[in-house]
Amino acid sequence: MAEHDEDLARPEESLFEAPPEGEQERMVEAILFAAAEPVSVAELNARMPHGADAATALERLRKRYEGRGVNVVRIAEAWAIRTAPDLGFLMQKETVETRKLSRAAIETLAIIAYHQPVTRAEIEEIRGVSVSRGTIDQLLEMEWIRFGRRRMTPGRPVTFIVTPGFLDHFGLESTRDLPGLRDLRAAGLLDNRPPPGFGLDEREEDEEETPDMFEENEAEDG
Amino acid sequence: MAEHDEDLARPEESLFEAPPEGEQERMVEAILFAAAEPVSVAELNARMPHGADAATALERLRKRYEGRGVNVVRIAEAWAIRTAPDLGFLMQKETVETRKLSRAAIETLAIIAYHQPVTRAEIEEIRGVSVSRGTIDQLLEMEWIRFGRRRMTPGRPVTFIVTPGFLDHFGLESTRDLPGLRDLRAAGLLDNRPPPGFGLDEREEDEEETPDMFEENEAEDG
Amino acid sequence: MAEDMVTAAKDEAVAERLAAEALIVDVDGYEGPLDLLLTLARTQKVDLLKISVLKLAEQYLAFVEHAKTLRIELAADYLVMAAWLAFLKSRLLLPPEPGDDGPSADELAAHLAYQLERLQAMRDAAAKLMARDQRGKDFFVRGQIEVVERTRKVTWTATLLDLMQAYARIRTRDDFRPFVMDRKDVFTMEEALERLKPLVGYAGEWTDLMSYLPEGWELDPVRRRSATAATFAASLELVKAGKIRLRQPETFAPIQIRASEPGHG
Repeated sequence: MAEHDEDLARPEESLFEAPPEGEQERMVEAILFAAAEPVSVAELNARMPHGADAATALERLRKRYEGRGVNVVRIAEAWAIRTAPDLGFLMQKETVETRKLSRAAIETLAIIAYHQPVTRAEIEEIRGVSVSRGTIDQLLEMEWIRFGRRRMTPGRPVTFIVTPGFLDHFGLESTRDLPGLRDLRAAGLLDNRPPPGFGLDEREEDEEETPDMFEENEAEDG
Repeated sequence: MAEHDEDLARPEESLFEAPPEGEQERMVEAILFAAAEPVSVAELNARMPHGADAATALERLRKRYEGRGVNVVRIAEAWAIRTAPDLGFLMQKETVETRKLSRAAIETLAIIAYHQPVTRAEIEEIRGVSVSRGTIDQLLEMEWIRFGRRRMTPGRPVTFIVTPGFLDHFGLESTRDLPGLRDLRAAGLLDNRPPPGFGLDEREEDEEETPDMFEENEAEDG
Repeated sequence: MAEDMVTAAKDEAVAERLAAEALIVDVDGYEGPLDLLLTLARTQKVDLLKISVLKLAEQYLAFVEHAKTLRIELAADYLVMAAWLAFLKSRLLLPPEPGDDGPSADELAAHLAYQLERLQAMRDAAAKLMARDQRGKDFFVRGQIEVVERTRKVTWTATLLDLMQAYARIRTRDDFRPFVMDRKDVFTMEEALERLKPLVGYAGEWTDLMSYLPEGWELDPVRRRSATAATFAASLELVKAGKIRLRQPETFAPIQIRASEPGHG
């Protein structure tokens, strides 16, 4: 850090003085960090202020990162910051592949969240199509839904409810915080006007603990 | 790095000794560098070997990067590495053209940030104009705002709050760091002050269930 | 010196007039009456807390008047605000009526001033917020997220927005389906004709049209209405075809039919 041999920036070469070495090093550091691809010395020079010497700054930066958690490494003719090879085991989590849930799964999940506890037959009634086994299994496996109490109706069907893991993922404190149809409409998420009588926001109605009130809510579609 | 008071890792507590502090710092460094999004202390601890203390390592790392080209910054409950703001000029190449926000959207965003949790009606009262459907939708889509808890007032309106993504975008540690927040609060400009003649401030009643105590506040300009 | 002042005064008058005209021309640019009031308030060049609400009310009413003379359509909420300000103005000018227990004019004025100050404060806050260093513009995230191909685990994700939109989609799907009448309670004219044709041949005497309604349909009001209309329409068809005759002794009296040639099937 102490070497101040800065007569490199001779006045006849540049109207602007080159930034001090420490600054140049910061610049290389920021550029390498933000770049999506390794950056060549020529490109570094082109991006840094006039008179800067990227090669020198790069060499200083490389030394600075020796033995650190990330290193400055050369890849072909260009440079990049990379995790130290011995710490690769920490990166396992980065390899997790995230995919969007299928439409069937998200719809099923939405119905469970809004109508829980809800049976499979009820989900199918609301969606208007049958729910594949895989969809429910997937949601169970993700631990976003679980089995609730059995419904006290013939056949005693199992019900589904959402889990704390679900609430956590969607940043909800409880399913009561889910916006109702009216809120969705107000937020512009629903484009159509409902027919008269449809506009009731059923979320308002199920404030009380009404475990098996499901049937009423659906009547409006009939 | 020199403090070796590591009788913390007593053999009866853990079969594996916690890595030395310098190593822990390297690990945190590697994890934060690799991730684009903020990482929470809990997640760091989960990914680091048993017995490691991510919070302490983080603090050391943060100090180490002070004044460098990249900095360790805190965003809500999580941490990330970001380029130093004064070097933004080098980064034109990386700049992503963000969608231009309308004046209405910017004002709505500010009102949500400063008044959160805030209902749509309150936003409209402050702006003196109704909030267009697209505005809230756009902010939700950008993941700068999300639904908060419902207000315990008649109609149980949903509220809006800002997200960690919002904090990250504007380089804020928490909403407490919003510019001018303290002055605004001191000046009473963040109070929910009802128009004269409407008596009670509905927020006071929040917790209690007050079913149909009074009509909406919006009647004021009638 | 004196001349300068005269010129300055003249300039000011011109500037004021231009400003007023600019306001009018720009009426579409306002985000509602409160925004307009705030702009007007700024022309008073005082702290918003010291604003003269009376003067502001007058400015606003003058603005609305002026817009009218220019035949500019103002949105309803501007006119509502004008009405309210006219009311406030009269309350501010007149002594309070005894026994008037509503909020005082001063309280109303103070609240308006507060609303303006609050709106201004939020605008300033928004400006300060947008002036901050922003991600992707002033500071940057890691450009190269490291992926170490080691464990490959698929996690599924969805946002709250996805969830809500999915729900909204399901709950409103029926609204989008092509309009189809629910036919359960509808008796069509064709059906009525089918029913009536074989029966009227035996109607040698005048009989009440209502006696031809299909069984069971007269009980439910909705079905009764549909069946009545269909049967009546069918009877008109049969009249047109010369099969039956139709009469109604007086207004609202029962409608009666009989075969035009008794005995003819």
